[in-house]
Amino acid sequence: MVAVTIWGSLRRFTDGQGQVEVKASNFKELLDNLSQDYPGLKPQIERGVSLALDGRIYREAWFTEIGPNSEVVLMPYMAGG
Amino acid sequence: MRFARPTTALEATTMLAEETGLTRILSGGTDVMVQLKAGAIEPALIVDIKHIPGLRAITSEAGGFRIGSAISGAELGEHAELRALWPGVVEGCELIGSTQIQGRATMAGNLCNGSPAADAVPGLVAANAVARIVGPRGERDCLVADIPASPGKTTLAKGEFLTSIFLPARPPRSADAYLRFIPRTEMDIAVASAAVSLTLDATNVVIAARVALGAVAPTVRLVPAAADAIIGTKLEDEAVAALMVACSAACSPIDDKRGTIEFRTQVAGVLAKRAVLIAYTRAGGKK
Amino acid sequence: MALDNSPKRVFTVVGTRPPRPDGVDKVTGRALYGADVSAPGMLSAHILRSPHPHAAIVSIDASAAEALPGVKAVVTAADFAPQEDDFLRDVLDNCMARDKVLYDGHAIAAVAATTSAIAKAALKLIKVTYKALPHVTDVDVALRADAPVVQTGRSLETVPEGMSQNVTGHCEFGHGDLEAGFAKADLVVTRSFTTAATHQGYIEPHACLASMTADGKADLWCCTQGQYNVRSLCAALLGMEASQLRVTASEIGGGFGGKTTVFIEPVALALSRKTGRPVKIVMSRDEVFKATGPTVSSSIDVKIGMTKDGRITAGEAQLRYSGGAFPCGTVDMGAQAAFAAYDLAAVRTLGWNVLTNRPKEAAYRAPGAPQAIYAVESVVDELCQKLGLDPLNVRLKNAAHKGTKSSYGPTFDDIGLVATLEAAKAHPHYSAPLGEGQGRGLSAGFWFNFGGNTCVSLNVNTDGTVGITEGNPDIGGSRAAISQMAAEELGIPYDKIRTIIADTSSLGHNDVTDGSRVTFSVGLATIEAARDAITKMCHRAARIWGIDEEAVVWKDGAAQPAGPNAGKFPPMTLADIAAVSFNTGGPIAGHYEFNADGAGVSFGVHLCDVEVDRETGATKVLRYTVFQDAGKAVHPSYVEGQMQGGAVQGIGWALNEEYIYGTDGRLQNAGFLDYRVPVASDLPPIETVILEIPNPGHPYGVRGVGETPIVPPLAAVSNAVSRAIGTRLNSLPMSPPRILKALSKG
Amino acid sequence: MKTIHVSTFVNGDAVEFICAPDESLLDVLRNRLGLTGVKEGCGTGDCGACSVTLDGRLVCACLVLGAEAEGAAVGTVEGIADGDTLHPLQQSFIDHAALQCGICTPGILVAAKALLEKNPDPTDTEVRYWLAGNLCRCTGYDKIIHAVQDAAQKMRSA
Repeated sequence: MVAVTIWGSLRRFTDGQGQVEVKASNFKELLDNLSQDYPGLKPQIERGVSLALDGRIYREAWFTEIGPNSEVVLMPYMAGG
Repeated sequence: MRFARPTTALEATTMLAEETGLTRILSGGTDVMVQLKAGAIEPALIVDIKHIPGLRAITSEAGGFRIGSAISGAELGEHAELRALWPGVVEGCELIGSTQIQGRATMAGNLCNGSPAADAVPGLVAANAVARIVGPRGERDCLVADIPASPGKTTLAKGEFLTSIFLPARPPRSADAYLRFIPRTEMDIAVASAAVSLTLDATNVVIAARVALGAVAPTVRLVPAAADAIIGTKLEDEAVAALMVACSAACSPIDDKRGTIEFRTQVAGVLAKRAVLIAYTRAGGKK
Repeated sequence: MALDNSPKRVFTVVGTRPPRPDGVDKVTGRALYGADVSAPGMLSAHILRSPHPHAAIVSIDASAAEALPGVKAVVTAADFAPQEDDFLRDVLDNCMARDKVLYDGHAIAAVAATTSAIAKAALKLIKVTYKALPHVTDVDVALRADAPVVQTGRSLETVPEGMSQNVTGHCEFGHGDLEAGFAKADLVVTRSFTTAATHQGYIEPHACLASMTADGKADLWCCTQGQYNVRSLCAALLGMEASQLRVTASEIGGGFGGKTTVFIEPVALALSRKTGRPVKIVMSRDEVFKATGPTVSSSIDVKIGMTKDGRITAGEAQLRYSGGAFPCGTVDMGAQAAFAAYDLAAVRTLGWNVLTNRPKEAAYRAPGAPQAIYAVESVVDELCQKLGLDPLNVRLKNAAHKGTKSSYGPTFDDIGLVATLEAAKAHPHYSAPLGEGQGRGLSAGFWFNFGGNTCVSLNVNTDGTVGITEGNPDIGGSRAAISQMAAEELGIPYDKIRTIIADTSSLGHNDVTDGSRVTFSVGLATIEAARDAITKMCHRAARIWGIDEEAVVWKDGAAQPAGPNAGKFPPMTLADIAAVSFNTGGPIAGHYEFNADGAGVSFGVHLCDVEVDRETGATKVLRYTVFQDAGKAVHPSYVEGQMQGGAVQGIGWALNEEYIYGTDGRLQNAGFLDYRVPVASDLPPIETVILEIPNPGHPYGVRGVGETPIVPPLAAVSNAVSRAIGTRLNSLPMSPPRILKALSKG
Repeated sequence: MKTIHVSTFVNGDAVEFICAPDESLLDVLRNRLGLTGVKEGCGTGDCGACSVTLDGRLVCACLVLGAEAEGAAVGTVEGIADGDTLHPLQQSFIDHAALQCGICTPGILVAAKALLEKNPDPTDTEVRYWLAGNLCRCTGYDKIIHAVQDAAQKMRSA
């Protein structure tokens, strides 16, 4: 299980929790299991999310490995100028 | 659209008078070309007057200068004697647009474009300059101040155009100055402007003055009350304050994307104050 | 890929300032930009645009236009493929209005004709019947329950019930106990701010040339920050397969984020499809302002608490952004970036995206961050003033650093903020005396930086030179930086390398040139492609020498035996190996493709001195210094250029640039005369100080540098002006009438 | 609209073209003579990207009619280099990284050359005001000013 920090406006889809535990060893599993455990998150996940893993931001890479002690933060999918 | 390049004033005025559609004079083209590009005008005839003899000359006349209507701002600025006699008029023309615009824009064009914010015009009005106009009925002279009618409109009749502007001779200890306010340092249209022309006596007292404001009314405005406020003074603080009040009182501007009524009214007074101090110094005045 | 720091890397080419490969083309007028190409039989097209800010399209009758001699085709929204996906439908609706026009300048039809003049004349013959609808252009007005609704049914599930339908998105970030934080403060300041929408202001208007043949194959030439993105958007909008559309990016005359989407490209393709002839569209400047992306306009509330000794105890911000008539996620980035420079125990930001009848926002350099950070840095400065504290010391005291839990969630790795602040503090600018009527402002700034999908090919030519093919348009010297990194890695001179930009059919996908990603991501891929080629060259040398591949190393631009045991052979240079490549296995090439991560966030600090004319409200910027962490500056001149250019765009935003809408909902200043970007005479020299705190996510330590510099100027200038005049302005731009008004209220 | 026949000189060479009476010199140079180094940024004289010289005067080609070029001498960026030898200003712009995207560069080079012919030793302020009509959105102007001054210095000592 990894502890995933989600941003505030998604808390209404996680029973008010700012951090949720999901089973995941990589980014793909994280997204799949988050969508399954918290269906309210699915629209946002489909629109796009980024993953900050130990402070480093990943935007798409499914197979990014997540260790059990990694700091995992979900962020909106972002783009620059 | 037709393009014509007459070589005499008569030829030009005749074709302008005979054309039933919209006509435009092309000299520097810096306003006409913009209007064409924007589709704001669709003239039937454009007349390039630059090849009419005399229109591209600055000549001495009766102690003053006659400036051909196709003389560009850059050419005006390069004329040292003219600059010495009417520095404020020249600096007004030189403030129009960029170096590139200066290579083309003319004082006469700036006047005939009819903008209340035209940089060349307050200086000309303060100088009491006279425009020479040619038309189907011959030549006539007209005060520059009487040419703008309303934004974008002039009092010129069909077929008429300017061939020159005359800046008169000056008594000793005379000078002028022009200042405008723009948000940047260059490339903007004046939000408010002020020109002052004055003459001093040997004791540094202002004995004659004319003050004109731009961009604060539908046309450039001569403000006699502002001149009266400084005539007979050595620009003491109260006199300058009275000039500022008179200038602000003469303003009836609009609110638009370039400035507010409040801003224009206030800044017109400030610019008049600063311009009068410059003109005073240029005239050799010492307070 | 991690930083190569053992042994400490000594660079020979990276960090130098060679001439850019496209320099001669660009100083001689030879470089071809978007509007510079033409094709035999080409038609010219122009676009009819709505004069209404909001109206239903009742009917469009183009019969008279079609009948005009020389007119070859007219297209409307009906000529495009219907889109299911919200994102693509918005792109299409923005290119060509469907049922409603949503802003002044919204495209409604297009005409292709034998000449530009005929096409323009034909536009006037198209009869459009509109039913005018109430409009709203102000973000705060659009939030009200009784505001005209721009689009219905666009609110995401994140938006709480009961808000105006114009609210399409909502976000919240932060951590900690705000109430407890504010309770610990000696002073809490709450302020509201607004910022105007500004335009990227690239000097080159959008332009493209499309050519589609009867068999459905098409070529598109256009100025864009991303040819692959143009391909996918256009293919979707036209109902084409990507393989049938080849997009070539011309030289690009500035983008700053504004050329990351499509406007005219699908229209030119649709006209070409309909006419069977090449079609060129070049936007006028007026169209660029009216119908391409400006930034969001914003309205922001900030509350910050501080102790007497300068510790920030809590920070909160509410951000209301409008990206025009379509939903956008820019406020998410603003809300995440707002407090990023601070190490805070309690922080919360709320963001709201709001629809207005304005053009669809496009990215502009660090999108969303300048507005939010302006508001936060203004309040921090006011707190410093009120508590009598040095603003730089306060920032140092609260600065985010390695190990800080950022305001947007993740914990920071190595970041250069403290070093950047210290550099600013030590710089003579910070302690230089100020004159009467002058003020000094300071602001920190932040941007995330991104990596993204990247693909690079590197070909070793038989004469010992190297060609690199990459897929991101060179917007400010990236060909030079890419060539430098390849030269560094291969150990050959910079001038032996030529880097070109591929069309979409010549190389795999590359993300748009955005997010300050190119020097980082394309550089990384280039280094890896070079390493791939090196492996192959070492292999060839091993075969020639008859030794094991492992016994060969690449050093000083040549394959060499790894040690005395490997055998004694004179080194084979890249040229030596290339010369015999046909005999040793054929051409030698390296390639790399990946989705780059680890871009490394970026911080900058700006110092600004101004003088304000108290009688006219005019502000003169007297001195300006930019401090920024570049990780490793590959070509320092172009890094400085990014810092200077971004700073000046920010100065323009702070002082004069703004979209001005009339009560009629129409844009009043769609030109460079009244949309006032800074001119040369407005500015002092922009001094730069580059810091190099290596990014752990790049072998050379490179960080993106392009976007961060536009973030700090808004507050740096505003803080300077506020200190100069002794009263605070909370609205941008600080145009002279606004400053004079603030002074009169003083 | 009846077209007009115009005989002119462009970068020293005699050139003839026909144009519509309302066609700008900019459109003529770009579309009829293939001189696409002259850029259009605004078409209203506000950006300077189309700077050319007309009988030695610096002007915006977008504010000149093609028909006005009759008998005149037009100078564009394409005529600045001497064969394959770059003008000192061109070399200086490359050396000082005074361009990023490069779209304003042709106009700025033409304008800067006109400045140095008139004033070989300008102050920084004079350079900035002379170039105020040439917008650059990439560089913040700093490196442009350095490049012009360095070229000026080299030209003075040449």
